[in-house]
Amino acid sequence: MNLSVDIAGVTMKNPVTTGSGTFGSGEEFSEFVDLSKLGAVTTKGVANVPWPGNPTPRVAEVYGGMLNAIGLQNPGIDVFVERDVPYLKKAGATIIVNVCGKSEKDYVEVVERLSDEPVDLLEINVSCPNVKEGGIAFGQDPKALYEITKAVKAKAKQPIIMKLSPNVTDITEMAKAAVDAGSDALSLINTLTGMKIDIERRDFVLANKTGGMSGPAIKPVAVRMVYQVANAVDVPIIGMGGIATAEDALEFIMAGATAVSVGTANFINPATTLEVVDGIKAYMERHQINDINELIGCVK
Amino acid sequence: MNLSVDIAGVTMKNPVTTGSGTFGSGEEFSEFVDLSKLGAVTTKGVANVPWPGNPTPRVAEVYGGMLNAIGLQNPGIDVFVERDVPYLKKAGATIIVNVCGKSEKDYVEVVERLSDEPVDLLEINVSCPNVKEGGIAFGQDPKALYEITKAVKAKAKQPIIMKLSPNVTDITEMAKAAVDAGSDALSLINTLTGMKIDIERRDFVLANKTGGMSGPAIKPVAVRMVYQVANAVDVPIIGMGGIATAEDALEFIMAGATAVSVGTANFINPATTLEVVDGIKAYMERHQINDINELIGCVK
Amino acid sequence: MSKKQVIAEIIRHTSLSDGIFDMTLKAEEIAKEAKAGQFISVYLNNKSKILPRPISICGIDKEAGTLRIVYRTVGDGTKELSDYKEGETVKILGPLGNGFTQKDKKAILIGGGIGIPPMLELMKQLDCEKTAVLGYRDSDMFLKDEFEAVGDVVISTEDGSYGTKGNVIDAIKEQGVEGSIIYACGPTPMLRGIKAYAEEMGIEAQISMEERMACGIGACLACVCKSKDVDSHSHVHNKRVCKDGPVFDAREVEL
Amino acid sequence: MSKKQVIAEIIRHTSLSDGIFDMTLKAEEIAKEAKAGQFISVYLNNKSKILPRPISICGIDKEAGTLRIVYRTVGDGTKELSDYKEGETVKILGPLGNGFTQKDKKAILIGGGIGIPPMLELMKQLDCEKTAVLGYRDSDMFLKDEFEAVGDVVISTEDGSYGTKGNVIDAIKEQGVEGSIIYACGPTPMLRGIKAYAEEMGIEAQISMEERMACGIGACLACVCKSKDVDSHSHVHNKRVCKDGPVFDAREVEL
Ligand SMILES: Cc1cc2nc3c(=O)[nH]c(=O)nc-3n(C[C@H](O)[C@H](O)[C@H](O)COP(=O)(O)OP(=O)(O)OC[C@H]3O[C@@H](n4cnc5c(N)ncnc54)[C@H](O)[C@@H]3O)c2cc1C
Ligand SMILES: Cc1cc2nc3c(=O)[nH]c(=O)nc-3n(C[C@H](O)[C@H](O)[C@H](O)COP(=O)(O)OP(=O)(O)OC[C@H]3O[C@@H](n4cnc5c(N)ncnc54)[C@H](O)[C@@H]3O)c2cc1C
Ligand SMILES: Cc1cc2nc3c(=O)[nH]c(=O)nc-3n(C[C@H](O)[C@H](O)[C@H](O)COP(=O)(O)O)c2cc1C
Ligand SMILES: Cc1cc2nc3c(=O)[nH]c(=O)nc-3n(C[C@H](O)[C@H](O)[C@H](O)COP(=O)(O)O)c2cc1C
Ligand code: FES
Ligand code: FES
Repeated sequence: MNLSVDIAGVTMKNPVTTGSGTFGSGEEFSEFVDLSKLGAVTTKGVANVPWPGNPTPRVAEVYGGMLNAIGLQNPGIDVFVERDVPYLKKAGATIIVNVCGKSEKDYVEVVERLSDEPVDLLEINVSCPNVKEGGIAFGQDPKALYEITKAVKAKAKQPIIMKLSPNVTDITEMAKAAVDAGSDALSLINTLTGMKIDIERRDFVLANKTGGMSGPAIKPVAVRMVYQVANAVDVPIIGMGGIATAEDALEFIMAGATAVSVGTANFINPATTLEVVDGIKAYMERHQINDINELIGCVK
Repeated sequence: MNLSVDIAGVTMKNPVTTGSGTFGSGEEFSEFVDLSKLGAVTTKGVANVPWPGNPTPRVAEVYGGMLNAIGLQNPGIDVFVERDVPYLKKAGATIIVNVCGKSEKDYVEVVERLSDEPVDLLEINVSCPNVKEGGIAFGQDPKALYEITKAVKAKAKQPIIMKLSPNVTDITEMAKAAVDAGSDALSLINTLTGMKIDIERRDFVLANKTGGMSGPAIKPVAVRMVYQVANAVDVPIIGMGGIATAEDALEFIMAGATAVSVGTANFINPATTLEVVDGIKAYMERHQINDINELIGCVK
Repeated sequence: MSKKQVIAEIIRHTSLSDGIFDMTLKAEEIAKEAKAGQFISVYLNNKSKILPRPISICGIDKEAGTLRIVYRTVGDGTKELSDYKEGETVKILGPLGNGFTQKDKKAILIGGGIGIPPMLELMKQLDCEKTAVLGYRDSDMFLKDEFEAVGDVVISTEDGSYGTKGNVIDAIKEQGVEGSIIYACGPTPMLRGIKAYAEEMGIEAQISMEERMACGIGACLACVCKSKDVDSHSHVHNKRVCKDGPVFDAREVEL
Repeated sequence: MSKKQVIAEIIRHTSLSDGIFDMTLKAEEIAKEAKAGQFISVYLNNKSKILPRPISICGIDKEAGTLRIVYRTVGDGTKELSDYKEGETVKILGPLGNGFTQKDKKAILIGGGIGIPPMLELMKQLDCEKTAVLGYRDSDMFLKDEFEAVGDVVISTEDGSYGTKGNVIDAIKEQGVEGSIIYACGPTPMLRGIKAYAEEMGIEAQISMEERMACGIGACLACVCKSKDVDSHSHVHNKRVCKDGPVFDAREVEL
């Protein structure tokens, strides 16, 4: 049975990776998951310099999911290449590095620092607040997305995966902008912007007022967007948003995702990723499917 | 204690109405709810002529919510004014009629037919597929929204409430377009577009492929949008999306909604609306709040 | 007729056969109003699943104030239901739908698979000549004895391990079952066959249909089936299974 | 040290006082590894609530393979937990966090409110001179007897109905409690007071902190507190309560 898939020339031994920011640098989960058994480990977003992130509370529970406003706290690329990349390499993981920044310059700097590192793929998170353009995220304006993609692609040694925000009117327009600018693959979805109010304290639950919603509750929106994008562009997709079981993962694959990420579900069960891999295998056995690639986009 | 609120000059005796399409014409719920005790009854969308709606399956369950693709089946305005309006009037309900159409002409026709009817408010649903403009909903393009609002407002005898789609990049841009064109109030949110795939049959669960997601799972997105809109425009807002309890309703009110609609929760418990009213009263008593208007938008 | 949403205690819960469960609920207000052929909405305790599961009423005991349902585990919801223990409670709404219109005519009651349970209460109530025709997959025949206790029974099995090999129409033909009205519940292909058979024989057939539901009370228009004529409620060719049905005159609906 | 996620049976569940519950869980693998001052993540059966509730370990019985937790019902999650019956199971992850670093010094153990239970296991394990200072709201004093069974106890109550009227620092001063190290758990204002007091006295204070969590294992960066110095893991002024804590040297953190 073949479980391996290809993302822009990189082979993942199975289609399951981790949602950036939900799996730390991989090390935190190594007690629960043999990292070499995952399709890939996608790391927490890393910037050119350390970021302190937002004030707490940074998370809130919502029906069937959660809101987070971590604010992309990260130790910066220096520590990342010294500590986290070697750790993952030694653990035998295929490595997808999630990159964040506040300006084009920030992104490019990180990407250049990674060029000689043993990193397989770069996932570019364009859903963080873009200071340069006055608060409108790169990820919500097709022109800005095109530009940043172009700039990153020009300097990247590894294939790039633009990660799309779901908070848009037309996800296919965004996907096309990224692909036109050279994105080798796409990741979707990032979190839906949400808010929770504590009616007893009459205040926002999150210090940041709004946060990104993730978890099982967002899955139908994510599956819809993956389906739309898969039918609009011709690059591989890493699908995510609420995946907690093999059945969830298979929905994304059948909708058109080549690989999938498990995010928030890691907080419910730290071994979710490997259980999803096993569940996909069991499904394929039961349905006598020899190659996972047969299932990609099979629902039209 | 004052529970009554004002929407564009119309007094609702309390802030609770029903989500269009989830409460039939009101009659179906009359065994469970004294309609005269609601702030208002918002009816199922009605068009100029009967619409057959979409093929079945029209609904699918998703984590913490549901998808629907009813396709705005309705008996047409003739039957509606003969049967449903008199029924609601007799039941003592404040009446909000939800209007749908495929073209500007359709909407205007319905609005004109309602001018001499004892109807209090018109809620204009601009999230149904717009045949005229090639599948892009009026509700996803600020210019189209402006035009349709203008056209409807010109003919409407009752105040109009444009109902906004959440499937947009910037909800405040849509809100401003509607208000600039004369919308007296705003309703939000309609459903989030979602999809569910049956991995055993390897097919879409809904005959229509995609459906509108509603229920508790969408609440954080709805509260966020109500907050954003309340801080961007100066008209009253009817907030909705996942309200099932008084606590949920109060979140919307504190975020800036003058009134709220209970939609999908009517399917979980047909008496939800009145229980929400009672729960709001209990909260106000407990916190010694004499006027519900004090709570509207109190979280900034 | 009045519907109620109540928290009902599970007073009996057993398994009838592989994946078929038999549950008796204390629900006086609903039992009081219920008719054969109606159904209830069963809500799950699992809060991630908000829609109710429609399940037909298999038995009504007005004196004891109880309802009986028999269901098959097909998905997560019914599987969860099957784990509930006696003494626990479950939220239900009912009675829903129209039920069968009982006529004083020689009757054929047809049930196929999980469409068998809804026919049992009717079989008990009908006070006229009647034959039950029950279609099973194989000789694992749940409820058969209870039908036999109240009338004549004819069986078909798909694998031929008991009664007529084939479907219920095969059994009717092979075993010469006669009647001047049919009441039926079962999978759509079976209902289609019955509609054709009733037309051929020129007799009335009341068939109980299924569709995905949300509200269960006629408000959301999720559960429509195609009607032959323009329906007086919808003014289009749609009837609501939850409110106008689930029982329809076979001539009224398109299958 | 190894963390495990297990399905634990509830072997004892009682109420200690109004809204305070005492639960013993069979969880051998976790009990084997657990230290005083660590916590577990408790997952709810209610599927609409996906995040675990962090609850401190109040007792460890390595022989019996059990863990004890004592919690207050403050919201929907802890209320739901309080309904679980003995014999039922609950999913937990642990042991989490660092726990107290036990030193052989005359110790003052301070617990305030629901910060009292985490101090009990430490009180039992410390093999040196020790005094527990427990701060309650009123004379409804849960766990007091159990502390008294293993050492000296000094009490403060907010309403003055027992012991020193005021807070734990008031009690320390009024009742002349002395020691050369403080171990403490309780609300932030109390910890702030202890940090100041320890600085004043020039003694070490290990304080156990709280923050909203998601992963509980150091991966998501939800639960950070401000650290005085740039932290070696985060490279910013943040420490993770779930992994670097919950116990911190009071000098390391800003409150
Ligand atoms: C009027 C009526 C009476 C019924 N009576 C019985 C009965 O007496 N015994 C019995 O075993 N079954 C009966 N059914 C079918 C029963 O409702 C479904 O088997 C059940 O809802 C499946 O739920 P699930 O969560 O296990 O399956 P899932 O497939 O996980 O359910 C997902 C969603 O689809 C809906 N759904 C799935 N299958 C059906 C179906 N066949 N009909 C309607 N909705 C469905 C569920 O309600 C749920 O909303 C009846 C259906 C209807 C409409
Ligand atoms: C390390 C640690 C140890 C703890 N030990 C104990 C203990 O031994 N006994 C005890 O009663 N309580 C303890 N708490 C507090 C306990 O976690 C909360 O009371 C509980 O999570 C509230 O859940 P809820 O669903 O009832 O409240 P809700 O307010 O409905 O919870 C909503 C969300 O906020 C989180 N939350 C709410 N209050 C807190 C809080 N104070 N700290 C962290 N998250 C919170 C919940 O986990 C949940 O995700 C501890 C907290 C931490 C961080
Ligand atoms: C706590 C948390 C932190 C996250 N951090 C990042 C991040 O650093 N970069 C990024 O691209 N996405 C980040 N995400 C988004 C996830 O990678 C994922 O796209 C999203 O959560 C949807 O998937 P899920 O529902 O499986 O969690 C974060 C999500 C969560 C919950
Ligand atoms: C079955 C169903 C039918 C609906 N029909 C309409 C409609 O006709 N017109 C409309 O404006 N909104 C319609 N809606 C949207 C609801 O009015 C509401 O905006 C949405 O469901 C979010 O609220 P909720 O989560 O409380 O259901 C429908 C929703 C559902 C679930
Ligand atoms: S289920 Fe709502 S109309 Fe039938
Ligand atoms: S809760 Fe995730 S890092 Fe602490």
